[in-house]
Parts: sequence; structure tokens; C-alpha cells
Amino acid sequence: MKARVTIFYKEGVFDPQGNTVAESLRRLGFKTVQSARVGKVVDIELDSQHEKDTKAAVDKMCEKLLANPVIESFKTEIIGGA
Amino acid sequence: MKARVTIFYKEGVFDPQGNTVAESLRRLGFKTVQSARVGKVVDIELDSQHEKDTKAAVDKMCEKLLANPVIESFKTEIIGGA
Amino acid sequence: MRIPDSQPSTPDMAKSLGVTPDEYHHVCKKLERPPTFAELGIFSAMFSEHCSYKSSKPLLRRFPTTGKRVLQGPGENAGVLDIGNGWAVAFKMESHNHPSYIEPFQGAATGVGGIMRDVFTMGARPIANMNSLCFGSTDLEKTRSVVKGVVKGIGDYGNCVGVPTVAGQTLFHPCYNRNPLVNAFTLGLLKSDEIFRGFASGVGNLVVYVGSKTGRDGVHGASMASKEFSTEAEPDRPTVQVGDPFTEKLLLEATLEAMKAGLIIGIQDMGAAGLTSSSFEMAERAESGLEINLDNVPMRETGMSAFELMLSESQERMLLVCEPDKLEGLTKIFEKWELHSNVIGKVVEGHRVKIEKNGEVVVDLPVELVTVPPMASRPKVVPSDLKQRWFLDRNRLFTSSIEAKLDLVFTDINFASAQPIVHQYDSMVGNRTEGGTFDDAALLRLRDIPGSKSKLALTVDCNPRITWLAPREGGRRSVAEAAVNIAIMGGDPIGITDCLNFGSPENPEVMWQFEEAIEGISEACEALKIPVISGNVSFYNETDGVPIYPTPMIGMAGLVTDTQRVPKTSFASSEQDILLIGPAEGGLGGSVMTSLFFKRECGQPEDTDLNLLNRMLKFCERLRKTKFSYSIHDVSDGGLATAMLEMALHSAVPGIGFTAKIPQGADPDRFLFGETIPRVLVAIDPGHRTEIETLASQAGVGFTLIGETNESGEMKVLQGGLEVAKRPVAAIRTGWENRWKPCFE
Amino acid sequence: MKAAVITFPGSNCDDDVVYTLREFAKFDVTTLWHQERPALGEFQLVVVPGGFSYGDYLRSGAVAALSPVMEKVKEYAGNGGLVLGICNGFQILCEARLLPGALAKNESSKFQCKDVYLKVEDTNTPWTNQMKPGEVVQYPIAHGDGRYVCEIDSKSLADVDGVLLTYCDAKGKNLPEANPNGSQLAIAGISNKARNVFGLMPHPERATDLRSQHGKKLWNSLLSHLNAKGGNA
Ligand SMILES: Nc1ncnc2c1ncn2[C@@H]1O[C@H](COP(=O)(O)OP(=O)(O)O)[C@@H](O)[C@H]1O
Ligand SMILES: [Mg+2]
Repeated sequence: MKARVTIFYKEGVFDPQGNTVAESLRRLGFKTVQSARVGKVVDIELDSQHEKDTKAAVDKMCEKLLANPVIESFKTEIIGGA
Repeated sequence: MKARVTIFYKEGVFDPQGNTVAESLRRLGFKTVQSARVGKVVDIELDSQHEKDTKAAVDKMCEKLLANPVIESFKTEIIGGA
Repeated sequence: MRIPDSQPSTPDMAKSLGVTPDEYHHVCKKLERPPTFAELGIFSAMFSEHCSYKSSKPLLRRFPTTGKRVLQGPGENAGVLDIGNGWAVAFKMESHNHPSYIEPFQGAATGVGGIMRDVFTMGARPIANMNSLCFGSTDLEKTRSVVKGVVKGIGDYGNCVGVPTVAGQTLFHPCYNRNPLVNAFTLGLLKSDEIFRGFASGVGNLVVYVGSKTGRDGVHGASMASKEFSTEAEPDRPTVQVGDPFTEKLLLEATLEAMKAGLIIGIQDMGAAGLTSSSFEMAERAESGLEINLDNVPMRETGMSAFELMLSESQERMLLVCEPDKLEGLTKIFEKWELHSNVIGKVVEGHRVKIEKNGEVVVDLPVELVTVPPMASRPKVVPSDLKQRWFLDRNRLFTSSIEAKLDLVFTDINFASAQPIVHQYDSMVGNRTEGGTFDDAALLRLRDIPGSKSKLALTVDCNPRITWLAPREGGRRSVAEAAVNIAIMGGDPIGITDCLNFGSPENPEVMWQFEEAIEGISEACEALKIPVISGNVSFYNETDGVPIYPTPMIGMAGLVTDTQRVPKTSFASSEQDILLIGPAEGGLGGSVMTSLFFKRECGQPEDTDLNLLNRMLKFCERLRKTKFSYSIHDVSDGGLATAMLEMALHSAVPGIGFTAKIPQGADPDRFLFGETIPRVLVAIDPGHRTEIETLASQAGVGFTLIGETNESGEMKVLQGGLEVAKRPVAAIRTGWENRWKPCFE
Repeated sequence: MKAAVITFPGSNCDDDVVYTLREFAKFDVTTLWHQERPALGEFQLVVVPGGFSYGDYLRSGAVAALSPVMEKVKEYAGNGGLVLGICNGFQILCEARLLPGALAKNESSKFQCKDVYLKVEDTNTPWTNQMKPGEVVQYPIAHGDGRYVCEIDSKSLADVDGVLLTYCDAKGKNLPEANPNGSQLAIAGISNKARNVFGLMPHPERATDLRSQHGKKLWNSLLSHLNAKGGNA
């Protein structure tokens, strides 16, 4: 099974990278760009069958390692079957 | 409109972070983890209406700045309405 | 539900913001009204321990702070020392302990950012960073992730801004399990007549905000740093900020450019308690008044209240004062560096700060009421179990072999190569770093000063084990050890900064430790005739009521003027004599060996002989003026055994080995493992031995021939001609090189 | 001899290079701000220095490669002008397509600062003519994204044009443990077809009058190349 975790800084936490990206895009002529946020995405290949259990395990992984809940929020989803 | 760009190292380009994440997860007891890949995700808020035009613009942004075709591959999608 | 900025506050609000009933009463009486909610926010930040020094200020007066080199002592963003030729150095050290536990990477990174701003605010270009780190037991998962994050945070920030991290100290002890220490030091270089200060002077001058926009992040950071941790603390909103080293670099260049162009009157970074502390402190120093309109503050989020704007700790922001006709030039420079700037107020008559938002005055306070908080009275008491701590069971020590004790010391977590940390730091950017990053002190050439051959030597040191057993000696010894390290690298100490990390000041035993440590630091500085020019106090380093070991970190600068050589601190070849300069034996109280043997720190540390220290510095000075080459290293943690082995482990000579002979009549434990300072090892070709011995005699320090180097690949200890211990260097090296690696996997 | 050193927001080795070019190579050095679009014809050398342009945000060198001054640098390189990119400068030159390949995250995913050994692979260039084929020099590295990735899946150095320096051990062997970042084929520095554009991750300017002093060989190569051309590049 394949899971995807998407991690961003929480709303309200300053994202200097996103800031720089948005400014650069505008400088390049993409004037419609309002703002940008840069996050991390982690795709995990798991040897498991049950979608629900897998999602629960991946949520645990986020709490334990992949994200710091103090400043980051994350989303997990299953994106591929066994 | 809100667009999301997901960027990974191309197949064949070693992904050290993905490797480390997979190892750390296994060490933490998540034995079912086979492998992991770590990429970047950029969410862009745009002042635009047309989904198709917006997607085309974001694809251009990727070519011009957001991804380096020598080592990276990317995917763009529209994830939020105007 | 949100409280309006201008609403009068209540005692309950004060309590929930950490303002004590006495403090609140004092404020109401002076104001003849309750402060508004926004004003209360200001008091809560400025009366916090972190900003007010309410427990420590009277005790800090003990420090010697004057001297012929002192151009700026404590009281400014950083202290400044004259180094001759019209040039000066500004330096300071600061803690970022609590944030680094909650979010190790960002906590440590923003710590480095903050201290660099303190230094370039003075008009100095930062040229060197140091860091001193204390972590808990590496058996804990949490410790390993903290180590990894902290080191990466320090590295990423300094590397990106382009300031080399040239030295540091790393220590592991369970007392830091839930409260790691992250102390960051920055030194900058400036012309001695171009010092800038945090003065908001000149009625009619403009108050300008520059740097990142203000968000809600870190609202309450300053008060967080002044509260003990409890295990269940789960902050409901981010109290840790994200650092932006890129903006810091722009701010650094723009600020120095504007200073050079003569466009700035006074300047201060927005550190702890952000806009609040910078505005009130600048007005205080200049004895001026300010009017500020918060609507002009660049904001990252919508709907921010005055309370939030005044307390936000968004990073990479500065407040400065300029003359109105200089504004255009100033704005141009900031625009060039792609920075936001905005006029947010002006300097006015009187001595009050008045703050407006949405056309309403929400703060109107006399400056002194905010900057001169009521001092807290803190009782002190000698720890009741001190005498027990001092008991050291010599009889039990005798039952164990020398080999067993060597193994204890050589497998200690603190006996390790710092390479996994050091290689993550750019130690060379700036093109000034000489010598290795593993030497006793860092050496920097000053290529900026035309014609000057002077160099700077820098080190940070502290011995918390000793300080816990005998805080006065701990303070003394930290300074003494730093001085020896500087002298070894060819320098004369010129001044120190400190970072005093302690438990809760509400604990009388902690206050006793604090006062004693300050006394010890002061005695050592007086003996060395060097000043304390800046520093920082971090209290409340404890978890669930158990204080950390008192950790008064010392950052010392030295000046190298009389030599161009970069001394070697490792063995340069085989067949050299090894001389121990100083006493043949050292004290075992609080030593690494006895702490490991008894599984707790014990024994009464012996006092550092400060006269002997001065004579040792004299010896080092004479030694560096000789013509022949030598290797030199000081004896500290782990004693002579460790010091000799380190000289072998850092050596590039293949198969290097050595013997150590226990002198006749000497106590083997005290000889091999004693940690009294100063003791120094010198390795030289046998032909030069008598010259060294003569130098030592002339300087009035003892010496003993204790062994020689060889190519055996082994460490051998001899007593009365018999071999009493033998260990292969290669096997020890493997453990030593790999010990900290698991923290970085 | 005139050299231009470009400063981008976030460059931090610009001053180090200026110092070295002035003190050691006696260049008349001008610094250029990235927003400028100056005529570069008067310079015999343009240096894109190390640092963290735009904080290395998004991808090292990516944003800086789009700066106005880079249009001029491309023009200058197209006319055969000498362009040197060090560390972040190398990354910028790759991102600007002035050099082939790309620089990915170090294999260790960590920043690495230490001295490394480099083997000289080609001496017939403006940058290496005072070095010997196979010679080993020692420069420091200091980077997090220094893993060179070729555009083609090359199995040997013979397939790749323009490689001037590779990571090696003290004896000149390209051992995996001597490759500090996992660069493909141990490539540490590469030039374009015409050899007038050169990028490398290690820092010769930090090894000129400090450390190994082997950086001198690079500057001497440059000077002898320029002198041979009579100073008009
Ligand atoms: N332990 C100390 N020793 C000497 N000076 C100190 C000490 N603690 C604080 N100071 C001085 O008090 C002033 C205020 O310190 P601090 O609040 O840490 O500065 P900042 O506001 O820049 O963070 C500084 O000038 C600092 O040098
Ligand atoms: Mg300050």
C-alpha cells in the first residue's frame, strides 16, 4: 500500500520559503500569484493490506517523526493499493 | 484559485532523505515500511478564474522556476476554486 | 473571546499573564489607574524574569566590568573591547534553551539569529559564532532528536548567513533530560569609534521598523522562557518562531550599509518581547519619549491587536531611529536589500511611550515604570545535602584496577569526537579561520585590519559537575579553563561574556548556587584582570521541580599579538618527550572518573589556584616565543589520561602510541584522573626538554617528565617500571569517533 | 587585469573571493549587484561566488539564476568570457544552464564542511594549466547540496565532457569513501565545452593563503592563461 503525507507549517506560522517563492514568481511575471506555501511531501510504501490500519499507522508516524505538531500540521492519505 | 505542485527527485536519482525517513521509521518500530520518498509541495494562491489557464500558468512556473528537469519531476493540480 | 486593547485590566488578567499581585499593585498605584489590557501585556513581558532580571540584577553587579579595553560594558546589546589599531570586537552570548526543547531545529536556529542581531546592532560585522550545548542522556529517543535538530538548526542558520561557527562545547548529562541548554555566542568586528547603541534620541526624529512582517508568532515567548516546564505542557498555539536566515543576512548587510552612510542615530533588534522591549529600552537609554502608531507596522496576518503587535516575537526585525532628512536614503538602502521598512513613530518630549492603534491611544506609560520593575527578593540557602555530596569513598576506589578506570573514562558518552557536529557547521566562511576546528580554542586572523598581524582566540567553557558540587569553584574553574585554552593557542585573555543557566530563582538553593558562581567567576576575572562585558541569565531550567546542574557558561576572547605560529594540539611525531607542566596530581572531587565510578557526582572539588593560573599563562607566553616546534594540550575533563589520549587520537602520525609513567610517590588516581586546573601537557623533541624545563622553572610552575610518544599504537601506563595498564589506541579511536553518530541517524 | 564578482541577496563568500583575487592574484576587482545589467566586456573574469543566494529556498541557485545580471553573464560567456562559479555559484551556473547537470542534496542529507582531496582530470584549460594531470590538490568544501548529477546516465568519466576535478583520497584514488556527497562519477568541478565556464563545489579561495594553499594553482592557471592572451580576453 502507498501512503502520502503532506506537511505544512500551521496557519499563522511564518513560511519564509513560501514567501520567497511567491515573490520570485511575481518577479518572473506571474502577477496573479497572491501567496505561496512550501511544504514537504512524503510517499511511503508499506507492506500492508488494510487501508484503515495503514492510515492509522501513518498518522502515528507523523506524530512520532515526520511532523512537529508545535509548528506543523499534516494530512495523510492512501494513494495506492496493496 | 489554489494550485498545488508536487515535486520529487526523478526515478533513478537517489533520494537520501527518503532513505533516512524509511530507516528511521523502521527503527521506530514501523516494520511494514518498505521505502519512502521525500519531495516538496508548493501551494500557490492565484488571483484567477479559469481552471485551464491557471493550470497552464502553473505548469509554466514549474518549467521556469519550481522544478529542475535534470533531477526532478513534478505534477500540478488545481485544489481550490476562485 | 477577545479583550479590547483599551479595556482596563483586572487583577485576574494580571495573574493569568504572570504579573504578580505585588507587581500589579505597584503599577496601579504609580499609574493611579489600572493599566489597559495592552499595557498589561507590556508589563507581563517586561516584568518577566527574562527581560527584567528581577532576581539577578543586584547579584550581577559583583562582576568586574571595567578595564582599559572596555568601550562598552554590560547594558547594551553586546559588550565592546578595544583590540588596538583603531579596531574593536563586540561579543555576547545568549541562551535559547526552552524553545530548543519544544522545536529543536527552529529553537536553536532563532537563538543564533538573535545573538547575531545583538552584535550587528552595535555596528559590528559578525565574524565568528560559537555554541555551547548541554543535552540529556542519549539513551532517550527525545534527546537524540533534540541533538539532531539543534545541531542542524545552528548549522543551517549560521551557514546561511555566512558567519563561521568556529568553536563550542557539547556535554551530555541526565540533568538536562527535559531541559537541554543551547547557548549561542557571536563576535563581531568594528572600528572603535563607530559603535552604535540603542538610543532613541533627538526630538522629532523618526522611529523606523525594518525587516520581516509581524505575525502572531511567539506572543508570550519571553514569559515562556521564564516558566518551568511541566511534562504535560502542550502549547495551544505556536510559541516557537521560524527563523529566516536569508532575511537576517539582508538585514545585516542593509544595517551595516546604512550605518556606514551615517543614516542611523540609534538601533536595537526586536528580540525577546519584540517591539515592547526595543521601544521602551531605546527610550530609556536616551531618556526620551516615543509616539508610535501601530497601524503602520507591516503585518503578516489580519486583525492583529495592539497587545499582539507589541508582544509578537516574529524574527528578523529591527527598530531604529533616524533624522527625518535621512529617511529617503535609508529607505533606498532597505529597498535595495529587498526589505520592508516603515516609519511607525517619532521621538517626542517627555519620558513616556504613547501607542496608538485605529486612532485610539491604547498605551500611555512612563518609560521607567516599565523598564525599572520592582526587584524580587529571593532568599538563598546552602543545599542541606552539600556535605553528603562531598563524601568520596577513596577505599572503594582502591578496589578497582587502573585499567577498569581507564575503560570507564574512555567509554564515557562525553569522551567522543565532535566531528559529527562540527562538520555540519561551516567553520571557514569569511576566510579568517586558522588552525583546526578541534583545537583548544579557535584562531581567527583579522584580515580586515590593514597591516595588523593580530589574531583572535575564542573558546567557551563550563564544568557543571564541579559547579553542582561547589558553585564558586565551578565559576572560577570555567574561567580558568577558558584562559588556559586561550593561552595554549597563543593568546592573552581580554574579556568574557557569560550565560548563566540555572534552575528556578524561587528555589533558595538555586539562588545560593547563582550567587556563589558569580563570586567564583568574578574572582577569576579579577585575578586575570579581565572584564565581564556582556552576558545573559537563564533561570527556570528545570522540569517537574528538579533543577539542572548550575551551568555558568563562559565565552572568552583572547588576543594573539606576539606570534604567528598556529600551535599543534596533537602529537606531531613519535619519540618525543611528554612533559606535564603544573602539579603532578589533580583533585578527584567531581572528576569524570569518580562520577562514573560512583554513578553520581561526588567529592569536594579542590580550589583553583589563581596565582598558579597566572604563572601558567606566563609559561605559555614564554613557550610560544621559542623557536622550536611543540605540541600542547590542557588537562581538563577526564584528567591526564584523557588529555594524552586526545593528543594521540587527533594525531596524523600512523601508529602513534605513548607511555605514561606514574611519578614516584604520586597517587595513581590523582595523577591520571585528577582534574585540577591548570595542568598542561607539552610534547617536544628530547633535545629541547631542558629548555622547556627552564621556562617552567622561571615561570614558577612545576613540571614532570611523564612519558614519551612511540609507534606502538598503544597507550601504556607504567608504575615503578612495571606496566600497569595497556590499551590499543585504534580500538579506543573507533569508539570515540562513533559515539555521537547515533544521534544523527 | 579586471575581475567582477557578483553579489546576490544571500551571497556570503563574495568578500572572500574579492579579498583573494585582490591580495593574491592582484586583480582589479569590481563587485556587481544582481539587479544590475552592466556591460561585462571590460572584465577578464566574472566570478559567481558561494553562499546561500535567496536562502537556498526552493532549490539552491534556482532563484538567483533568474536574476537580471545573469542575462549579461550568459551573453559574456557566449562571447568566450571566463566565468567561475564556486559552490553556490556552481549551483547557479547549472541552474542557469551555463553548465550541464545539476546539484542535488548530499547523499548524507547533511551539510558537510571539511577539507577534501581533488584529482586534476584535465590540465588543458584556463583553470588548471598550472596543475599536472592526476595531481592531487586539497580544498575545503562547505555545502549541503553538492551531489553532482549528470544529464546523461554516464558510466565513466570518458563519457562526460569537461570534468576538471574529481573527489579522491590522498593518493588520487576515486574511492567511494573519498566522495563527500555522492556525486556521480565523483565529479567535483566541471566546465562547458568551450572550457570558458567552470563550476566547482570546493572553495579554492579558502585554500589560497590559509590551509593547503593549493588554491594558488587555480589562480596561477588563470593568470597565465590571461597573460598568454595579452590581457584581452
Ligand atoms: N550574566 C550577565 N553578565 C553580564 N551582563 C549581563 C548578564 N546578564 C545580562 N547582562 C547584560 O544585561 C543586558 C540585558 O541583557 P539581555 O536581556 O540578555 O539583552 P537583550 O535584551 O539584548 O536580549 C545586556 O547588556 C547584557 O549584556
Ligand atoms: Mg538585544
